[in-house]
Amino acid sequence: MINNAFGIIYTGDNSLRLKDLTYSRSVAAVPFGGRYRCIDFMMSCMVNSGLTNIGVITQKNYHSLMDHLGSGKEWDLHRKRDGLFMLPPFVTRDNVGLYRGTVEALKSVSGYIRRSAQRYAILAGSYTIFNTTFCDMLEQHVQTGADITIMYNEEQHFEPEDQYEDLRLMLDERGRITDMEYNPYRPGSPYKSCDVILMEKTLLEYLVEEASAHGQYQFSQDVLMRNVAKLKIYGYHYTGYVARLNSPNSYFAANMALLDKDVREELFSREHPVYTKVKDEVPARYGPSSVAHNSIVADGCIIDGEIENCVLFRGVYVAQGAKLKNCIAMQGAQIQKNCDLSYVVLDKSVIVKRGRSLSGYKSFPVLLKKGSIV
Amino acid sequence: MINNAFGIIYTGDNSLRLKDLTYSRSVAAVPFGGRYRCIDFMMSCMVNSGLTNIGVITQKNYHSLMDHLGSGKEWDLHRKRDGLFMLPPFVTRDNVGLYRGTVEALKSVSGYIRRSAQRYAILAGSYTIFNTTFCDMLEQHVQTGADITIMYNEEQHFEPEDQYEDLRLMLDERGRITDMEYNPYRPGSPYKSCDVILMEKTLLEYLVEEASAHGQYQFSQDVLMRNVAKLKIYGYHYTGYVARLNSPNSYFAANMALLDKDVREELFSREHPVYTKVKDEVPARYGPSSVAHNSIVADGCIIDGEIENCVLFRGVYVAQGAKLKNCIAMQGAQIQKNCDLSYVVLDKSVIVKRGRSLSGYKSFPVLLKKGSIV
Amino acid sequence: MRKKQIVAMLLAGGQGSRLGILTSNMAKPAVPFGGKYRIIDFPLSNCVNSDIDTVGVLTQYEPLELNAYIGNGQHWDLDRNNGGVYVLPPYVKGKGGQWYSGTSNAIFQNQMFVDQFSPKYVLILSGDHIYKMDYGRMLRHHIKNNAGCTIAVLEVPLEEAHRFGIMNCNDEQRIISFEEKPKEPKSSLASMGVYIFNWPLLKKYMQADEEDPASENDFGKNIIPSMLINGEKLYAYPFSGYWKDVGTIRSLWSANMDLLEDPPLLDLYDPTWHIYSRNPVLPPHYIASGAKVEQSLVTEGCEVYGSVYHSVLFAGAVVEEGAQVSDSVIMPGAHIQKGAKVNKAIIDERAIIGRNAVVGDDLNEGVKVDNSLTDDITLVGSDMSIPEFASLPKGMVATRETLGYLYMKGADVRD
Amino acid sequence: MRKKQIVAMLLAGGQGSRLGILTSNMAKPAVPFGGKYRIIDFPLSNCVNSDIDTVGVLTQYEPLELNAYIGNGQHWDLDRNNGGVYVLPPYVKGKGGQWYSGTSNAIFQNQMFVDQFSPKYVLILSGDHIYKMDYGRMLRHHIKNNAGCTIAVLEVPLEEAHRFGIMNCNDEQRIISFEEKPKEPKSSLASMGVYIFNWPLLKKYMQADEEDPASENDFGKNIIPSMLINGEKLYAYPFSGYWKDVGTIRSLWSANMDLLEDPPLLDLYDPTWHIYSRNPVLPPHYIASGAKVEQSLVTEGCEVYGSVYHSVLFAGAVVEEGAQVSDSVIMPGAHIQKGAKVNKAIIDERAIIGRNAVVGDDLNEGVKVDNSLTDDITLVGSDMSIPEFASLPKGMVATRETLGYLYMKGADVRD
Repeated sequence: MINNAFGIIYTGDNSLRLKDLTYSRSVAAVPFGGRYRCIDFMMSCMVNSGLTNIGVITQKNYHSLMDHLGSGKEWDLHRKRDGLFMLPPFVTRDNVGLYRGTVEALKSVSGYIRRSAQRYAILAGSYTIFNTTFCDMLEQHVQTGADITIMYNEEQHFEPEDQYEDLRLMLDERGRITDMEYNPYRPGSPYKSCDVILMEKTLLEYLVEEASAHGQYQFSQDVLMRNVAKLKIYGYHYTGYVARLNSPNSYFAANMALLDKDVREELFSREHPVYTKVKDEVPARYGPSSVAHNSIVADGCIIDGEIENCVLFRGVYVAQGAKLKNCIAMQGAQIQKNCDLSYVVLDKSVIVKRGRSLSGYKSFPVLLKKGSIV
Repeated sequence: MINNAFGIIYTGDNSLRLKDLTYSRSVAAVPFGGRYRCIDFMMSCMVNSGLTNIGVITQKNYHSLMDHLGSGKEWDLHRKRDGLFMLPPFVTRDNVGLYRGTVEALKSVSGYIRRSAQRYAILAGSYTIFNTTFCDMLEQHVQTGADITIMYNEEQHFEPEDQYEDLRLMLDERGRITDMEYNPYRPGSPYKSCDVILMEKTLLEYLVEEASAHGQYQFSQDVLMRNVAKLKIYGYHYTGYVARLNSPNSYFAANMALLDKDVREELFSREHPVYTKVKDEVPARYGPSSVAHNSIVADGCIIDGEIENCVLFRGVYVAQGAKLKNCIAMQGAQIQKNCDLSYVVLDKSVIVKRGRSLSGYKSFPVLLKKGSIV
Repeated sequence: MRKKQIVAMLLAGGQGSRLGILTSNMAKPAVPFGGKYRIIDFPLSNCVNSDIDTVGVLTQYEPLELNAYIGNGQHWDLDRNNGGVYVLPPYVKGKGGQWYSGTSNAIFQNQMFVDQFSPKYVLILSGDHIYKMDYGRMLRHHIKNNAGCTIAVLEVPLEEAHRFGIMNCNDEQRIISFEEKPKEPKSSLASMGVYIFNWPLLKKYMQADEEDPASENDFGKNIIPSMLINGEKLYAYPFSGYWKDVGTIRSLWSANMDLLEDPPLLDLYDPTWHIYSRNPVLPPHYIASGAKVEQSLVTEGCEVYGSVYHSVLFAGAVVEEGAQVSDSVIMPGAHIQKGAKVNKAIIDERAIIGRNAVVGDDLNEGVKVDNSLTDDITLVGSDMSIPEFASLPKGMVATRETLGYLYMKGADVRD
Repeated sequence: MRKKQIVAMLLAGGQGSRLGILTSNMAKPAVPFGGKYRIIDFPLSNCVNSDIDTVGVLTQYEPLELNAYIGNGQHWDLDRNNGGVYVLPPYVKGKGGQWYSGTSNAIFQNQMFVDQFSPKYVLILSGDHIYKMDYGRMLRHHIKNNAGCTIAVLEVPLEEAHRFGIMNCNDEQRIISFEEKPKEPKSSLASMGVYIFNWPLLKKYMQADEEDPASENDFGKNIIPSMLINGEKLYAYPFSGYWKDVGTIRSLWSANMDLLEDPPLLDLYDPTWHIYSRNPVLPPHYIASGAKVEQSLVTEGCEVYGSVYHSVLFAGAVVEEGAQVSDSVIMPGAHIQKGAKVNKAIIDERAIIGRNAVVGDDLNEGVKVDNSLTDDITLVGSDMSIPEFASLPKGMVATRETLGYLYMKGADVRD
């Protein structure tokens, strides 16, 4: 357990990438895996590592996120001493509340960083999903005497259209990073940053001051890449499962990957529970003629029809005669009698009326916007 | 105790009236009375009336407010069922988060209103300060069979420069409102709305729909005044102490009024405690040579110098030899040795360096902006 | 402490011996029910939903389990600044302290707790009933009647009336007489074990009752009758919804099955009447490709590869490929291995049913089963491990001991 | 329950008879201290600030007061999802239950509570000391030494050593011998009553100790000595900050006065080491035009119209016009009426000192005062009302009874 680090989660605004899923919410607040929001994974990793001081940097559209995290109760972070800190942009009459980059965001929360009593800072994004603790990473950081340690995983597969904040690392045989590429046209390395960066708090403060004094706002390019020679930056190789929610396609694929037992076991490890907001839903109810295959179903669902290869969030209703295949249905979606849906993503509270058929492709799932009635 | 009403507090944006006090906070979050924020009074009135479901409508600059109210713990409103609901504007890529008027704000939270299970709604603003319960008002509302009841008090004194949301009521002998004036040039009545309006939830929903369908956004003018003949609108006469924070002058005067025992007893009645965020401060400490007269002092202060007719918020430090007369010093203000201040309002964390003298007038107190160093 | 209008006292009771091995390690109110609840969630949620925010839970049994389950009360919204939920075991005082000798003695011993809140009324509840009830309405009824005590009553079939406290009322619902478990019931109005008393009045009667050495210090047997004798105003409050005493294996099983009716006999979906519970931190459940699930409740952390018919699966239950579960209640963390068959059974927490074992099998010759507690329902105890190919006959209670008996019978255990 | 590395057990003790009437209605840890705290706030805040989030509070006394004060623990940040603070009175079990017979018996009786969290270490604390200490550092010391038990020690003046448990250590701070309240102390290293034990080891020794009928079941008298005899590794952990046992009237008074030193002997302003407490909901205090306040602590809800010198005023205390308070501790809600004089006194909660009365007056002839508990400090009990013009001599303990004695002496009460 780590007791000398605090966490900062940046819920940046890559909202355009996920299209209508992020019309009124940040990526961090996008529903994932039947009962979670993306940020639950990073929050749980940190809490399971022993961190009790976590700051969440938000952009202007942070209402869903605030609603979801609340006082941090579910993560045991409702504390007077440390705990969960929502760090919204400093909105004044003159400032609309959007950051130009992570450095600016970090600069704006320098008060929070200064007040944090822990020695190390763990900086993380919110669009990368995995389940681990950072204990080994910190140990390696101390052992190697690194200034900065970046968590990475190996990914051979490359889809240019999913490329977003793609930081590639070149490492020497001892794990030290010798070079980096940001969103390279043709990646020169399979080692991709997992968007978790560890360093001493004082170094973080210095680097942020330094960069913002020079009008530099991008953490990857302006802070990490510029300092690759000057500072000892090491990679920490994470070998577990990693999903990145960069595009509607990767969002769809990452949810569907949960139907794989190995992925499920990695992400929902009993050792490292994933905490999320509790809704006090009733257990899911299967009707007398229901058919369910290869699906993930959350509490509060009522399944009277057929589902196959689906991820159903809390409180989804599948009426008799309705068929869902390869679909993701978010909280409170209603699929009425005799509908036939395939490769559809239903956002929260979508209603599909009696007998409608909708069908997308694996590579192009249909996305129904929050609250829409079809 | 009322168990069939919910409350909505509108933390509107009359920020320009209070000048630098509201540069980065709404009026509701302005510090008042040594350890409170304005909204504490309305929140406490509602909670002491028995309400357990309170929605706070915020505008874009709601960070201080959120920070202050937190999960509602101090008001015992951290509940799964009902409780405190922060209702920020629906910020999307296309919407910056400012309302054109109360009606628009109410319209935007119609989901919250619909879900509230209670029969009556109590609508309130946040710049009016008093301490009471709404039990008698509801009783009168039921007894008179009114559609709407507006709380008012009598005020003979009129300062045109303090005029803001000044709704004057003309009443018949039975208390029914026959006419209203909004910000009149010469008020025709001493009866001034206290910005607390009671009606059935269904009527509220109807009136909000109706007004917004016609593109009308002002609650006082477009909803109340237009319906004065059609609906039975009654006044409820509140005879207790009322302060309105309309201008820097009225803010200064309302704080100073607390030095009056009667005002203190009305606002800090033991029967109706005023709840606020707890800071776990140390008791105030008076040094060996301190002199204190006619002042209100919060915990965490250290008084080594002299104070007279002052309101000191939590954690203010008055060094030896410093003299404060007719001053308001907010949380964490530091007045160093041998300063001499008179008619000064020090916002949070202001530092006045050794030996400085500053002096305003009763009608024009000097305002030192949050964090400034003089 | 701020004054409260009403304080609830929940008699969580003792080990509940009629539930047999299900309560060998936990107090009755902590027994799982309905897929993700525990019995005590129902009275606690009723309190919260009725705007009663101060609850004392009186337990005879070691208080740790309940303390651990209830925690600071946040799961039921009972982590209040003033009030909230408190577990109250009998504590040692003066010369040694004593067990609660009866229901009213339990309240008597905790008078100081109630007095802290100086309530006008006190609500007495039992910890082994499943129902949804608005105690607020009952309180208004009590106040309107200007009653000294109000007892919630339910119409029961006359042939079952002998199991309950039975009331006779006049036309205004005022109680004329009350008999605890009468042999020849005169009416079918049964007490639900839910009482509202005027607190000062109750204190008076409890005091007098404590001074009577012959008394059993029981509400039904002593307090209520003596109030009636003294001409106090006692009223009945008729209740008509779903109500089930889950104090026996059979009733616990059938109350679970009631949830599978269409529509369910007890509506858990009412958004104005949430049933709160301590939620396990588990992912959504997974239904595999070859699985069949019909007319069942399945909750978080379950994995179903086999078939589940007309059953209730609790958090983290696993049904492997080829396994068949029907008409059963599978408690948290229980594991039904490949090819096993479970029929009309209650499988307690973390029990493992080995491959191809049969639970609820027809009775083989030569095997005697004590089914006095279970009827034809088979019960497998918590943390039990039923071996591969074992056959547990209908009505059996499988514990380490009884299983030993079957082993000794040799061939009867394995097909 | 998730595993915890360490669980704290706070011995909140009994009535604390050395504090006399101050504890006649409340357990010692609930006695007010320092203007807005209660004694128990210090060990609880130390726990939280040391990242220990699981605390059992063992009380011999009726648990209601402590339960009501501690509530769900939120004021100390101890309303944790897993862990938190629990009040543990001795509860009835098996055949009747028993009082805690000694400090180690109290822990022994609550073994099950600790075992829930399967901790490696257990921290034992007392509930009547005022100090700020990082138990985390002590734990690291314990782990580094690979100790079985670590005892926090403090250098005391040799002439006072006989009041403490005294240790002899070797150069590595390993404890060679331990004597509880020795007549001829061999060192001046006193135990602070703060122990860290390896939990499995402690369980072993507690079990053995319970089986010894001659044992007093006390850590200092039995457990520690028998560990030493058996050659376990016991280490001392030297502490050097402010520490005060506030178990007597004199020490309670002087610990309050210590806060008025410049700089205060105990720093309450450290932002990394907040002392948490249940905050009263009261407005800021008011100092009137004619008032004088020097070298004093004044907190929320106070009103000062008179003079206050070198004193501590608790929440809601009122000093009227012309009244003079000096070198005194005025507990919550106490009221000093016009012209009254209070000198070197402790005025307990809600007591009223009538107009022109004098508390802490010089002794009149013919009046005998039992000052065995108080020295020359005058003590006025809670809710007492001292009549106008009364004169309470130095060292008196004013209760209804002692005041009656003064009344009988006639003229001695009124000047």
